[in-house]
Amino acid sequence: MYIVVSIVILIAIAAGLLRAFLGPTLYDRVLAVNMVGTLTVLIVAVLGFMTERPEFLDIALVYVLISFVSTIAVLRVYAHRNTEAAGGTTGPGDK
Amino acid sequence: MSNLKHAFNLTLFLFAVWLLLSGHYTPLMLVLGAASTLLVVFLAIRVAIIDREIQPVLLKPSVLFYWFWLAWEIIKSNLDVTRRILSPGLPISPKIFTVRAGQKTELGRVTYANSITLVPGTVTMDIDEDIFTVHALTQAAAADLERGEMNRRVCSVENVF
Amino acid sequence: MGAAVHILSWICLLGGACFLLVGAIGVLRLPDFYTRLHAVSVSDTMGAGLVLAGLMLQGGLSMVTVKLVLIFYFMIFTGPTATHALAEAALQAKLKPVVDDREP
Amino acid sequence: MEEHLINNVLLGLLMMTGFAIVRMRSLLAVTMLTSIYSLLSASLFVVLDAVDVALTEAAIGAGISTILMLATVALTTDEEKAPRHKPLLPLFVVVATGAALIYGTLDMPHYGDPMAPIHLHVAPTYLHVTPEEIGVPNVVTSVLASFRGYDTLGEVTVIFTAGAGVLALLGYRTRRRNSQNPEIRKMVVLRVITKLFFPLILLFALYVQFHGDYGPGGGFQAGVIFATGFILYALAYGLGNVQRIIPYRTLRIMMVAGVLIYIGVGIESMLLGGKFLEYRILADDPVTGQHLGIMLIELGVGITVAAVILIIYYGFVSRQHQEPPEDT
Repeated sequence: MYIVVSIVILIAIAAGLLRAFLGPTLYDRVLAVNMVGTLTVLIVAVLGFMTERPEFLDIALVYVLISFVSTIAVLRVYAHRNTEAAGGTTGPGDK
Repeated sequence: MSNLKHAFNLTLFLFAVWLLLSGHYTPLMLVLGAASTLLVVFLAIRVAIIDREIQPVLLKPSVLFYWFWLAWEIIKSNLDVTRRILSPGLPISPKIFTVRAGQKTELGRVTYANSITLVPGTVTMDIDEDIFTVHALTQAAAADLERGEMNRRVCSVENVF
Repeated sequence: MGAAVHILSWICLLGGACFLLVGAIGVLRLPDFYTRLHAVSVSDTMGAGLVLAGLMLQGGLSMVTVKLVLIFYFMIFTGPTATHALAEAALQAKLKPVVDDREP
Repeated sequence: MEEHLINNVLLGLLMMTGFAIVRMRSLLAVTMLTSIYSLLSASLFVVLDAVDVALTEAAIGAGISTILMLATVALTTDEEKAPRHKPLLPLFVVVATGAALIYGTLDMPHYGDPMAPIHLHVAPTYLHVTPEEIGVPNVVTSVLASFRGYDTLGEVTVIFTAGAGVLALLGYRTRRRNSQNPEIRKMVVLRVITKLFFPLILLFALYVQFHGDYGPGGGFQAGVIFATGFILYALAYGLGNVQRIIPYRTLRIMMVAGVLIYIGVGIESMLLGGKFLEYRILADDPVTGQHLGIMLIELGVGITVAAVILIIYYGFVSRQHQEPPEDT
């Protein structure tokens, strides 16, 4: 049964990946990375149970913290040149 | 004086977290845990973030009650957003509006802002003192927030902090 | 204990998986960045919450559950903070949202 | 069976990400995708049971290297230059090399084959000897810190050299306190949440540091997580405020101290009549000695790694939002 949940999470990761490919703005990509981060935490936890080694949860804990910090870092590092990052793209987000 | 109390509370809280995480209760590990806790508290004092905002306030009854209320709100709006995402016509009506936050402290405002964001359907986009700019997925979600029940509840919980 | 908890945990896990899927569909389907934030919200709250709850039921009263609770606690605080920071950054970058002006 | 399925799906996703990285011209987008790539490969390591590697990949690949790559891109440009020539020759080279490598794998033992040479040579000894002589449940830690202590000393020296190199190249400048920065004053949510999480991240780093004997973890990962805590603080309150707590001076001392602790343990064991890094001599009971030695060198590793990462971060970020240096 864990396998079903893992596969669903993988499908969701694929969707996030697609969003990261498509963009169209930097923010969509950061959103996608953030989402994939959360999903990775979940898949690590589920896989830990599936392979009966729940000590994997330490890794999941590290992920939560790290992916949060890197999301914030992306936004802060680019705070000063935001206009370029959002502009110049065409997509549904800009209409 | 009260700073000392906060530092003491933080020490207790961190050591409890260590004990929960560790699972190895040999004398060596306990000593290392105590040393780690003290080091972290020392660093926290150095960065001067020891104040009442750092208090682990989760377990007081009224705060707990707020969490349950919030959880129920989250479940309701999750079902609503899910329905809208899945229906073929994509019945959404995005809206941007402002709400006024009645909280006095920063922690109170952050609790309110994060509660708004946690509930699917509304996201806090900008905070300017007590004016929040909020993006809502639907007019209904916006109207729900504008009724101000969440604001009132956070305000009443705020006094406990 | 036993069978009932087991079934309940599977209900949680599968329900969580459904909400994760909904979030994924939403991220692909919704028209602009700001609306997609709400889809991520769905998978971050209900999706992650239910999956973790299901695992907690499997773990019982143990170390594992403590760690799952910590993960959940971290997620509840970091999730909205990241989402808010993202929305704020996009707003300051003057990324135009799709707004529906019709009255409800 | 189930694990194979998940492996293959993950490999497929990794390949998709790889192609997308090659196709994209925006370096920002590429950075985002490499972060996803790291997350995916860390999941793959989890499926392969390589817990310690997964933890490292999570902390370094998805966290620190994303942050440092962003800092680099921020110092240069956002767009990759269009190639000046047709990519036919490079494509040929890559395809030929790839084909050769795949041809090479045909002779390799199958994944998980117990008769593969790698499982017959030293690995069984490590597995057998670890419980009796070292008494550490996590074999990875005993291999890393004890059996291959020299190797790890080399790695720490490499990290130390990297820190020294960044110091030499970028130099350092201390920021004045910039708490008045209006942009920083605005981010209420981030500041309050950072206040809540900063102590927890540091405590968690120390937990990873000291539980490396029992589960995934150890000095490398702990150092990175520790540094991440300070980076989060810098992001929320400005670099100047962090430099007030851990100035360059302290970091330089920490960077050297870590390596010295490591070497010092080695020399101490020589003074006591053993070989360099022969831990069992450190205490009356050999197992206790091993334990003590591993703990100390892991501590040294953690201190150096944390210091070097913060030095690199300071070096990159203090160059941003600032006038170009005098020499331009």
